[in-house]
Amino acid sequence: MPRFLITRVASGLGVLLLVCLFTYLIFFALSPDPAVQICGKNCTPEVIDQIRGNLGLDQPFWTQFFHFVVGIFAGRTYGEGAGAVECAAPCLGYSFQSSQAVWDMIIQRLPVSATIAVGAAVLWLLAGLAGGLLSAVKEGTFLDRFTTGLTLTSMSIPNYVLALVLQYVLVVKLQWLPFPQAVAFADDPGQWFANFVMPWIVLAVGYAAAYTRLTRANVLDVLRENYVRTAYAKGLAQPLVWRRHALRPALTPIVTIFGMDFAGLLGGALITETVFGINGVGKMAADSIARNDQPVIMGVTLLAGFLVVVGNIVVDVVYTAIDPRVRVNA
Amino acid sequence: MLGLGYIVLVTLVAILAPVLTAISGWTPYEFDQTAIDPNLGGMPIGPWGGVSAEHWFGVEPGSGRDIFARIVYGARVSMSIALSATALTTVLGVSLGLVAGYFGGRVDLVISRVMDFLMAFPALIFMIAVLSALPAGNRSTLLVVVISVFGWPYLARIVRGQTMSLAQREFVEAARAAGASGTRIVFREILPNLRSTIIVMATLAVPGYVGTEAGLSFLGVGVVPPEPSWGQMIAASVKWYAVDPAYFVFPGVCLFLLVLSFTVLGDRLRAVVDAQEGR
Amino acid sequence: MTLLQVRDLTVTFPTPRGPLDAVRSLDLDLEPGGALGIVGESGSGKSMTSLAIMGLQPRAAQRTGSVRLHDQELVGLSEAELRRVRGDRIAMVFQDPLSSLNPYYTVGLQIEEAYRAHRPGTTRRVARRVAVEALERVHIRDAARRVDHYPHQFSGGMRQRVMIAMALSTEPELLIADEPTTALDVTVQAQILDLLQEIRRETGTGLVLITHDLAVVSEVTDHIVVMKDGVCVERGPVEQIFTDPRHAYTQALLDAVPRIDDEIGELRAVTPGAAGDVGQRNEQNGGAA
Amino acid sequence: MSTPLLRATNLVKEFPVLGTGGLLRRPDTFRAVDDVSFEISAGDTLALVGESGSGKSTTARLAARLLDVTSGTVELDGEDVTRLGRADLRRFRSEVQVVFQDPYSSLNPRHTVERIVTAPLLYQQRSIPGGARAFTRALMERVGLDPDHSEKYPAQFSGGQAQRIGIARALAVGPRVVVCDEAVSALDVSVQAQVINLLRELQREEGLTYLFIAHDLAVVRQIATRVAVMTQGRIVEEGERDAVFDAPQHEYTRKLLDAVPRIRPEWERERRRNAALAAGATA
Repeated sequence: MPRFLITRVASGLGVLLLVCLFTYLIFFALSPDPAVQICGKNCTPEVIDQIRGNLGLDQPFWTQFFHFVVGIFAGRTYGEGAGAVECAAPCLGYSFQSSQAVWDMIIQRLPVSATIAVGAAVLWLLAGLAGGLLSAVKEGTFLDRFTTGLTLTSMSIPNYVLALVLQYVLVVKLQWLPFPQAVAFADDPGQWFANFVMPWIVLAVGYAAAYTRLTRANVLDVLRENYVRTAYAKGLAQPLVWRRHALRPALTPIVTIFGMDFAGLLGGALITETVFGINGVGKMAADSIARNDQPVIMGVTLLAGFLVVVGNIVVDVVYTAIDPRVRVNA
Repeated sequence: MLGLGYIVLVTLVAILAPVLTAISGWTPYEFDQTAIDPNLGGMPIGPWGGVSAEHWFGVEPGSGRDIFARIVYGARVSMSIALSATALTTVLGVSLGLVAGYFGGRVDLVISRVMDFLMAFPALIFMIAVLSALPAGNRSTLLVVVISVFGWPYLARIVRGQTMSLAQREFVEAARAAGASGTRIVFREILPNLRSTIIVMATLAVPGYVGTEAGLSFLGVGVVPPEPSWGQMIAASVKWYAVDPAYFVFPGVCLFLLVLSFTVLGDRLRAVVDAQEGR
Repeated sequence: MTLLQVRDLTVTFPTPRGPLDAVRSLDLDLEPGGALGIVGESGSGKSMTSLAIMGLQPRAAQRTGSVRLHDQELVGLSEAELRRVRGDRIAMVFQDPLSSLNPYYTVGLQIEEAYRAHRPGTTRRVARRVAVEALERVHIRDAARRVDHYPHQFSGGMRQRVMIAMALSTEPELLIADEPTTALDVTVQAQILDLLQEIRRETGTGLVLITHDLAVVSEVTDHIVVMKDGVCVERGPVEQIFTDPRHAYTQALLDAVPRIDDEIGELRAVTPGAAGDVGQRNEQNGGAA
Repeated sequence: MSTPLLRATNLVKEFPVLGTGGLLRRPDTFRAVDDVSFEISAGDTLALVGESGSGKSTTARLAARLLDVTSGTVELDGEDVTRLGRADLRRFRSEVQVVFQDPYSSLNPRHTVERIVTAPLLYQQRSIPGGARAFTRALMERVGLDPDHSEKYPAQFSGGQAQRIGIARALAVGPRVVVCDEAVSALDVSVQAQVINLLRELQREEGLTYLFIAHDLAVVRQIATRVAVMTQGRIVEEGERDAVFDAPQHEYTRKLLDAVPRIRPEWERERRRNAALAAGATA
């Protein structure tokens, strides 16, 4: 493994540890006593104490935090004796609400969030790259100005507003689409697609606009490069100059940004999932926040941080593969 | 031009909110039971969500509160939070970016790591969690602080990059040869060269923060009712939009236009600056 | 029979203050195997001239006049016809070899594509052999291995050799070199100039050398055109220009050149009025682009 | 023999190599300047000549204390300045000034001429004699600029004029030594001659001492009194100008001199004869 990768992984772990610590600290300081919450209405001080003991809440902050981190890597045991609960690694604890293991909850919902992320990413990449290229080819024309206007508009619609508008128009008024409900792809592909198409569009619109602008700007920049002039001077035809000499340098930086955006989305689209009532990681996070379900929030936060860090590293590795200047120097 | 006009309009509306509601006759907190139909579950009476001479933008279903008044006061919230957050982010982002970019070394290392950390942080989840855990008092200030804490790295990263390239220019070396201290170089020599970048970035930050505030209020962790906010109104309209779309349309359109206006303004500014600097 | 004949070449840019001629009414003549030097200071329009010969002037610019290569008129050709000339019959070498080579591809691929663009049906194998031979011809050692390297793995002088190899791979009739040694160290410059001379001797390729350096043109070319503000102020055989310059601007320019083996006296600087009436047109327009 | 005005002894400068080194490992270093010593007497011009990467610009920056030495000393008037504190450094800055290569890059594009040329005095916390406006006008006149343009920005000047502003800024504090780092390299030949003449004139009139960094040997021949040839961080030959040019001792110097493109001397002689004849004919 090259040295730069080791450094990147190490600093990524550092960032994750910090994310962990900060989230933990905030909840430790701010949340009402979870033991009281878990205990419910008919509660006695003894039961509360017992819950505290089982969860390790009677221990000092650093001990709790230490156990939490160790639990992620090595698993941990809650309580003692006969009532002890074994939580295998990666252990993120148990939901205060449902008593389910947080890890299992995340794993259950991750496919849904991933479906949304992948679909949206495909949409926005197609739309963004095509729009940006078209806009760059037709620089200064009506089409270019129209695309620019459209991107500005798309970037300005808050996604929940767009979601509600789509839902009103497509579902309530035109009745082209059903109210979203969870259907597995294998059961009914048509229904599955109809359910996900609105979230995909809602998520993709903003990104597509940003990628259009980015692609256009990059392509126009690259076309001003001296090596493009050289390519024309060699007598290459315009399509080849564009394809070989302009496109690759222009699109390479977009890889970086795409990796980050996609990783960010993989961990759940909170607003979109909530608005459409889709049971992904994002909605789970929103629900847990509303119910003050601390372990679940911790778990989602960590997952999101982890995905961003991994995304970063993947982008770096991909970058060395596609940019020869970095490759040889590394 | 239209965009700028709309921004001016919203700003004026925000400043003059009490005057406007005095003219329209309803405060944002008054319930008008006569404007809603209790037999239809509190639906506004009349077309378009109860638009009438009495209630210019109609009334809230269920409560009968005047939407015009709530929009006008909501503008106050949106503008003040977005502008304060922009001001705070700009100060933080510019100063930290300048310092990191110019002094480099350990200072840069620390600031850059903090930026990496904040940008890797699932900010939205965190903001929601923090805001929902904190007491509701003085929500606006909290919103500004939370938004700024996660917002400054995006500006700082750009300022840092530009500072690093400006620091390579010979005029910085010339200033050092003339006996200037580091602080002097940063603020006297480099900062004036970042002016246009900062103006453009700040203008583009405003619509982002308008959206963030509305989004947080939409999720129920922003401005606390009964104080009105556009995002919160949109959230409230979700239950009603199938039967009373007007309740959704007024705040939705106002919000969209405000974000759009600032985005267009920022885009124009950027084009002007780029043209001036011959890029 | 001339290799290159340029008549009344004018390149005009629209500006907010009205059209501006970057090159105006320029005539050039080059015999086969000859070397023509175009000398001028920044803003004289010399680089625009080289691009305009190839039809590569910026899109906003308008080009009029006549450019003939042997008997073929290049002005007015379709883009497809022009493409057959570019890189095949006329090749170019630019000032900054690093930015003129695409960093994403090996130098081999970039030479190959120049060759294959004009020899349709060439296999990759053949094109690769051409690339290696081209690198060998510009004296790059270990060419068979270096052909797979990327531009950033070469030094400045070596990169310029790659550019020249690329230009020569199609055996052009005319090579236009625009400030080919300006970005290079003096020892490397000497090597590149020697290389250009050697190529001219061995292949009979005509050379148009564009530079601001009077000493360089005096060594390499046989005819010289002196440009200022888009206009040719003086032309002639190299010896005549250097021994008996007629135009005040040429005289002033020669006076201003610091000389290495000369007694020390006050350098006679070019005074603003020295160019006579020539410069005034563009000064009214705020100077050439 | 009197002490030279500026003396550098055994200068060494190492830079860390990018991409090497890590948390526990020291980065590899690259020695840009390797044991360089030279002296300049008051009123002289020492030219440091070399190709790119020879370390000449780094040496100039060490001499002007824009970079800190790895080892070695720089003395001004016999005083070691390599370890001066802030207050003493200010004194040094008023004695040694720098003119840079790129006239546009070396002038802050957002500052007016007046602000640019008075900045050194401001930074050194000195008062501006006669007020900023009058001071600027006088300085501009001295370097051959129109004093009425003191409120203009650098972009409004031509390259040669901008370089004159750079020279004016260097002169503002009344220095004794001026380090010219490729100060005429970026200029067109006609403007270059003007600026070289200006530098010579200033030296004649004010007794300035120059450390002149250049890669163009022809320019060096016009301005230097002594020449030091650098390659790979070392000075390989140093001596009186004419001695170095006419009878180079080191192989590298010879290679460098051979590579310089020249206009044939016999053409040059003939041109002068023709010019003289023409002048005679018109007279």
